[in-house]
Amino acid sequence: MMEIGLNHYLILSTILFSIGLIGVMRRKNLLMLFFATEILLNSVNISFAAISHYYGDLTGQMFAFFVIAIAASEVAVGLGLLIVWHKRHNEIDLDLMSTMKG
Amino acid sequence: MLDNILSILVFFPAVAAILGFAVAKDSIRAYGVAVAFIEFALSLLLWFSFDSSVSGMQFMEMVPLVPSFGINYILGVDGISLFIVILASFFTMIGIASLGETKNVKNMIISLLFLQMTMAGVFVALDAIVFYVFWELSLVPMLYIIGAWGGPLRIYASVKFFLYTFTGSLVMLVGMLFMAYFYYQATGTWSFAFLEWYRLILPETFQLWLFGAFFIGFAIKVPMFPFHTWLPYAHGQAPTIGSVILAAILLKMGTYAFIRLSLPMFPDASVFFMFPIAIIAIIMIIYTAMVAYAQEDIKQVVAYSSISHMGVIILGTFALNVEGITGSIFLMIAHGVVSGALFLLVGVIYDRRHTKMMAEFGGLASVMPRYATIFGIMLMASVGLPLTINFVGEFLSLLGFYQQSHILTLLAGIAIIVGAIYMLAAYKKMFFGEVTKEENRNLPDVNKRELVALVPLVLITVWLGVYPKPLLEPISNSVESIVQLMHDKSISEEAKKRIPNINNEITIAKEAN
Amino acid sequence: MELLLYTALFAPLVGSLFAALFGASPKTLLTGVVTSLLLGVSLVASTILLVFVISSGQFVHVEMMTWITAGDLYIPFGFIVDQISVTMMMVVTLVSTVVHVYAIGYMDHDKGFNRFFSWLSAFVFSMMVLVMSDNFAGLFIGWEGVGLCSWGLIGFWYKKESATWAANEAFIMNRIADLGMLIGIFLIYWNTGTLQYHEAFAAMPALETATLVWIGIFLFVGAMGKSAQFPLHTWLADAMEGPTPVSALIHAATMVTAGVYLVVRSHELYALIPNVGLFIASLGTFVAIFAATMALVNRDIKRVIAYSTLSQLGYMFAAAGLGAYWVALFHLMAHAFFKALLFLGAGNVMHAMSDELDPFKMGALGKTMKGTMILMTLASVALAGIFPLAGFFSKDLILEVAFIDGHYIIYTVLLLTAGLTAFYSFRIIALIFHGEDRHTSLGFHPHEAYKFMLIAVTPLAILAVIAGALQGSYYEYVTLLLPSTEYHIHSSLVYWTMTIGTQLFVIASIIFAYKKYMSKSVKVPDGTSAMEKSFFYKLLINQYYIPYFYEEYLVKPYRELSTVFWKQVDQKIVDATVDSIANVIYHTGENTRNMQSGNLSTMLKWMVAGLVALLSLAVVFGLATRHSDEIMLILSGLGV
Amino acid sequence: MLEPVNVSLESLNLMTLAPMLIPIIGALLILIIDMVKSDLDKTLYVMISIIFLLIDLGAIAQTAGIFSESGTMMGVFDVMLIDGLAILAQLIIVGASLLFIPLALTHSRFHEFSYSEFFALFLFMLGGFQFMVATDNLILIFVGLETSSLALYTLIAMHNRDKAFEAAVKYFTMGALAAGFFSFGAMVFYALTGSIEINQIATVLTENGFADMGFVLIGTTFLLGAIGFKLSLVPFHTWAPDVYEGSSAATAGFMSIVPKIALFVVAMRLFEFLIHSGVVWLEIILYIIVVVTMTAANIWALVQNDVKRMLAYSSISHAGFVMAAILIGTTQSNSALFLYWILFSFTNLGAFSMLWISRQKHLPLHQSSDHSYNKFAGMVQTAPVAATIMGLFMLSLAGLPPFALFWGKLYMISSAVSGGYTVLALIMALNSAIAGYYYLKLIVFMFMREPIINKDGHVFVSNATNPLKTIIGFAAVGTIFAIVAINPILEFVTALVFKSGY
Repeated sequence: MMEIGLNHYLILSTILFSIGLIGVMRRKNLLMLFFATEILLNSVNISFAAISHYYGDLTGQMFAFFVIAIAASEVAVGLGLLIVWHKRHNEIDLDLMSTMKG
Repeated sequence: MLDNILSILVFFPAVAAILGFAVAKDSIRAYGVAVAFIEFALSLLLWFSFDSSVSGMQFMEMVPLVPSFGINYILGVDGISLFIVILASFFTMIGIASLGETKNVKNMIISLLFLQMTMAGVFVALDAIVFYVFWELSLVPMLYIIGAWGGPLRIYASVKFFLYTFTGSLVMLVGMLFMAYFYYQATGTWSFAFLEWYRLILPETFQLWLFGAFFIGFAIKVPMFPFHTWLPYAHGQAPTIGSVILAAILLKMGTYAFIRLSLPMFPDASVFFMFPIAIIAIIMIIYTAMVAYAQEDIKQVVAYSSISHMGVIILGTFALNVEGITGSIFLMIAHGVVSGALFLLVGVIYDRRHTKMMAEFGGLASVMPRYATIFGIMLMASVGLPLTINFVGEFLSLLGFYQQSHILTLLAGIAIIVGAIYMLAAYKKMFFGEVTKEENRNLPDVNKRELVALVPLVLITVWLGVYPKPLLEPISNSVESIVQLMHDKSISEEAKKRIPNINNEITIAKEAN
Repeated sequence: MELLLYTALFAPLVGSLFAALFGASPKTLLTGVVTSLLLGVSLVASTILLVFVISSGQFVHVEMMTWITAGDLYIPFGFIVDQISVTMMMVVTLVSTVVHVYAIGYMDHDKGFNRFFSWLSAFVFSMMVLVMSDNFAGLFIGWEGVGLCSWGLIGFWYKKESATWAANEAFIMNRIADLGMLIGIFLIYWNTGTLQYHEAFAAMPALETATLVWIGIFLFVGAMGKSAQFPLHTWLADAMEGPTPVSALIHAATMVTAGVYLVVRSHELYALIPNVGLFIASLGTFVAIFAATMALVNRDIKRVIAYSTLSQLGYMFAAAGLGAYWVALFHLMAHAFFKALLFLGAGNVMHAMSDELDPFKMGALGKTMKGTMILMTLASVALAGIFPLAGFFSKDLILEVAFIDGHYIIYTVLLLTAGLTAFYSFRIIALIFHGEDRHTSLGFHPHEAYKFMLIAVTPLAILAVIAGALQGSYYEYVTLLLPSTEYHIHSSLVYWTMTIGTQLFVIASIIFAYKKYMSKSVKVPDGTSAMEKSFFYKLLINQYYIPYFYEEYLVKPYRELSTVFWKQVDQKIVDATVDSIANVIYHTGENTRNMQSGNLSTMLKWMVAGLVALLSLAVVFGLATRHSDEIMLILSGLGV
Repeated sequence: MLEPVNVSLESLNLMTLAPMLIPIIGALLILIIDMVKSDLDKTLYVMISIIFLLIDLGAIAQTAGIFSESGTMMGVFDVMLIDGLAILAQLIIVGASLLFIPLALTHSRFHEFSYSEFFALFLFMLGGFQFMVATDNLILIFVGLETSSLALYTLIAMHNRDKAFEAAVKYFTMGALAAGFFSFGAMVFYALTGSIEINQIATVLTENGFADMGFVLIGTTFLLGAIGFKLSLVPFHTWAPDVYEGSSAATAGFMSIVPKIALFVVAMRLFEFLIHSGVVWLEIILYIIVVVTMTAANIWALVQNDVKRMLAYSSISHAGFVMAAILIGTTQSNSALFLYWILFSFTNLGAFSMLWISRQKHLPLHQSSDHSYNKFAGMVQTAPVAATIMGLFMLSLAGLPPFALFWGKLYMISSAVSGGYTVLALIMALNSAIAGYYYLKLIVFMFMREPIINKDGHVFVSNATNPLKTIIGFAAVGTIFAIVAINPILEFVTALVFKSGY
């Protein structure tokens, strides 16, 4: 039974990050898009936690905490915007959101 | 007063222009004339208090602007710039005086006054940045004048004029910054002052590059072939006054800059590029003269003829000897007077017939004899007949370059033939023959206001043609010092050979006597 | 003396300016009178100067003021009156005074009366400057000045297309020559360091021959233009479009001889380069016969006289080229008198025939215009060179010169030309004044010119007769300045045979001309007669097709090339390139602006794409580090 | 048995914290006031914010004083870092905000300003920016960045128009992505060095001589992505035009200045050491990005038909232009950056305010967008003064001497020249030439065309009130007479930059 080392965590977080990226690119639904960004941020948290454990100092975890906090507030703002948008257009499809271009 | 007469000369029109906003529309013309006249008087005062025997700068002023970056407000005038400054103020004056009926004349006059400031500034600035400031600033009023009062294509023409010259001068700016940087490396202090830069001796390769950078800026301004195509549009579209100022003064900025910057700063490069540039100049002379011959619009004829004459000026400049450079400077003034007058004359007929097509005219000599006479005189001046102002310049320029190359001068000399061809052809088309068009039958001859503008020009044309000494002397003095500087600075053997050494010539002469 | 000099010089200018004041206003006799009087003054002044120069043998030299100074170049307005210039001054002032007075009558009914006199006096002034200047630059002033005035006077009737065309042609052709002259001047300056005659010529012997040859050639090119030597001769015939007095003054007596004057003036130069001299002589000889042949058939009085002028100029150059400068000058003077006379006579005829110029349409005018007939015949005799008239002394002298110097070809050709000259001169005399009356049928009612016009020209007539007698004394004083080469044929036998032979030959051709053209059979040619069909006739009447050649192969191509340059090169190439640069930039914008689709997910994709791109670049760099040094090389090129 | 933690206040060195706290306190105060008594007039809030900004300015001046004596100083457990850059950046931030806030006092009432939250958020945002610039701790930078961004999104949204919301959403989403990049980048560096303080990172990396370059590059890439997004460098710029167009002209003007300077400082702190310690890759990348950003943005600006959008692209290109300073990375270039930005803030704020005062509350039917070029056609005839001033700002932006921005360009290009980046210098110069065209386009419309839409000039000043006029006048004067201020500014800036070792 193999030992789970730092690299595994890092790889995991990288994979998650890529998933997040793909989500960000593919999703047409605004809500889903926000989820994808959350994945991005949290994937980073994993590695932060892992690394800080590896180095044995708390800075990384502090960073992780801050990231969480920020993610939360982002969601708040994001959802706020989303709701207003939905109120006005009652749809949250990205492709319909392109009045400005060029 | 005299200590900073130059500043007054530069900023008086600007201040007057700002005050001009308050002047009522119907009396703005008088105001403009008054201001321009005072300006002209000031420039004359400058001339009278100018010491012709001194070759160096006079009435120097110096105010630090950005000492930490070596930018200072330095003004000064010598024989080279003096007369162009006077010419500028003179043309602004008669330009405003002869201004015909124009819509919102107020804006026109105000922008003319601002233009006057920039023109005066360019020619008296002795700091690269100050020079550049005025150089660029001069574009704005011109842009407005062409764009707002011009012909059908005015916007295209004005924007082309602006962007073309703007691009060129930006390259020049980079060149200036390099120059300043080299100076910084050499001395450890930043400086943009011309007189400081003169002392800097650069290795030849640097000279070549910098010369190139400056060349682009100047060549577009002059304009030299093949950068000349903005000019016909600008002239073709601009209102009379615009063309007059453009041809008389703005084009001279380029050639003046060659003499003020390129030559003394890069003597070796100047020698290196002498023949290429001479060839360009010859192309300008012959090619544009032929193009002028093909024109159907009299204004275009004059426009192209300016390019052709600028070719001679360039040639004289790159003769790199006193005769040639003096000649080219004199020719700048001469060409200013003559082409300015020609554009005014075209304006006269345009005001009457609202067309510039030569085919529309014919037989005007019998309808407007005075007009025909003045036009004839100016035409002969532009053809370079002796005892007219142009001849002195062309003669000296060609004479000067003959020392450098016989065959090229022979080619350039074709100027006097082709020039005659297109000018006489145009004159024939317009003035000779029977009056064909009905509407030409009773055109009024030149009126008082137009005479006010034209007669002085005729007088100057003849006066300076017969007695150019008062101009030639100071010019030649200053030129001698520049040529000497070039000779002393030059590194390469070639340059030493090409650029005459005045001092020892003088000594030789002394020994001879 | 100085005062006299200035009077002689500036009196015409004053006259011209005075007349110019009335330029635009209708005819006032005043202008004519005043200008003529002022010229009279100038004539008197010149005469006094002449006397002074002869008696004292000194020069009058003044320097009025500086003109151009730059660097080492110093050109003053300096004037000199020496044997050469004073001769010219006499010729100029005399002929022009006569012409002025004559013109008062001739231009009587012309609207541009005042303008005419303004131009004419202006011309005299420029001519005076030309001959009196003491340096090449001053010479050039006059040179161009006369060109300008001739432009104004040829094109005097500016409503006539042909006149204005001829004017421009004359001006431009002269400009071509002037370029040569200018180059000559430059050469002189850069080699001798001055443009003053005496200094320059003094310095010349020191220069190597090649330079001198070039100087000589270029100056002569200038001379060719003014004196209408081949191939720049076409303008002279066309210049006949101008009023006849103008032809008499400018295109016979004075301006066209400026070239000869220049060569004579720079004799010290040409003395150093005999080869060039010989070339000049040969060209002169060629032109002499070339022009004479064209005169044979021409059907325009004035053109005939113009061609004869051309051929006489050829004589002068022949003489000058062979180093007989004083002979050239002498012939110049003599020729001025009788040729002007001839022209003025022709002017009378024109008036009488209301500007009809075809002699075939005249005939038997002698009855109505006796005075004119006498004058013109006199002039023609002088021109033909019959003893004892002026032509004999001046022209035969040239023949002798050629003979003595052993240039037998030149001699023969010139001799031949003398015969031709006699023939064509009397051809027109015969056609005009004798034979059948052909004009009344054509509805012409000729009348004699004003008396005072006839009287005015008598001085010329007198001089045409007696000028020859002056030869001896003239030789005396002019050779103080010019090389005094006596021309005496050693054996008197040869001399007499030659002289008499020449005379007989000439007389023979005169008689032939009379016989041919006084006969009843002469009628207005209609292009049917065998002669008119002949090749030579066509060749000659078309002036050897030279004008045609110029028109087809020089003027037209120039015009077309100009248009090409403008439409194709300037607009389609030079300007288009500039605009295309701008357009390329602008269109790149137009085409790529869709990158900004405004769609959020596209934007996000762009961001990620950017990131990925950077990452891949990072990988590339990782690989590139292996070849780091080359990379650095490239970067240093970028200035990084 | 834990020891009692005791920290002496001196060691905290709270002075370093003061400038950020002041606006935050202000924000809280505003919220409280609103709670106590709602629907007060906006003027009150405007004045309160101005007061606090002034105090803030004072505090910064204080720190500046201390800095000039004792040099760079750390504080609050060495999280805060006050050096020249921080001071300069804060000065610009606060100064620009001082000019911006009064723009709320428009003639016609706009939705957003009636909320007190607007001002509160505004002050929070400032606090965020100040945190960003005054630390070299990645966490704090991140926090500052996000605080400010989130506040900014909301401000944009508050403009309360469809386009505004669209803009906010776009900006927000991409911002979230950027945040992801940032944190990931930070993580990588943390993994490499076990520290999240830039100078720590620098020392560690240099000690081990950039052993695992690959990872450094990856980390840099991600950070570059995040910063590039905020600085709107191509290809992370896509949000800029839309957001500028969507948000009110005033906000747009603000966005074009304040956030960017903050990010520039961060970029400077982060990239300088990398470049100087010979990460050639970064140099190349920056070179490319700078050139592309300048040129592409210019080219796109050429083809815009809405002035505001054009200005958006133009400020992108300006950002690219200034980014060159970080690439060059000499003292001269870094001070050029600040000089340029100070002058730019004048001009750009002026330009946007001109748009702002010509903003109609409701879009006329025949008008596609707020500030189409056609709207300005023939302006000189109907509103000459306004037209002249607008033209002035355009010329200044085009870098025409002697107006403000010219001197910035001059010094910047000069720094490129002295830095040995000849080609770059030329590219910069030529780009200004291209830029000339679209600034000229507006001038052409204003001065050379006949009026198309607006026959009466009132439209162009419909929003103008004395405060706005004052600000515009201020900007105009600053633009024209910049030359007199150049020398002091330059000396001040250079001194600070040099003293903080950049």
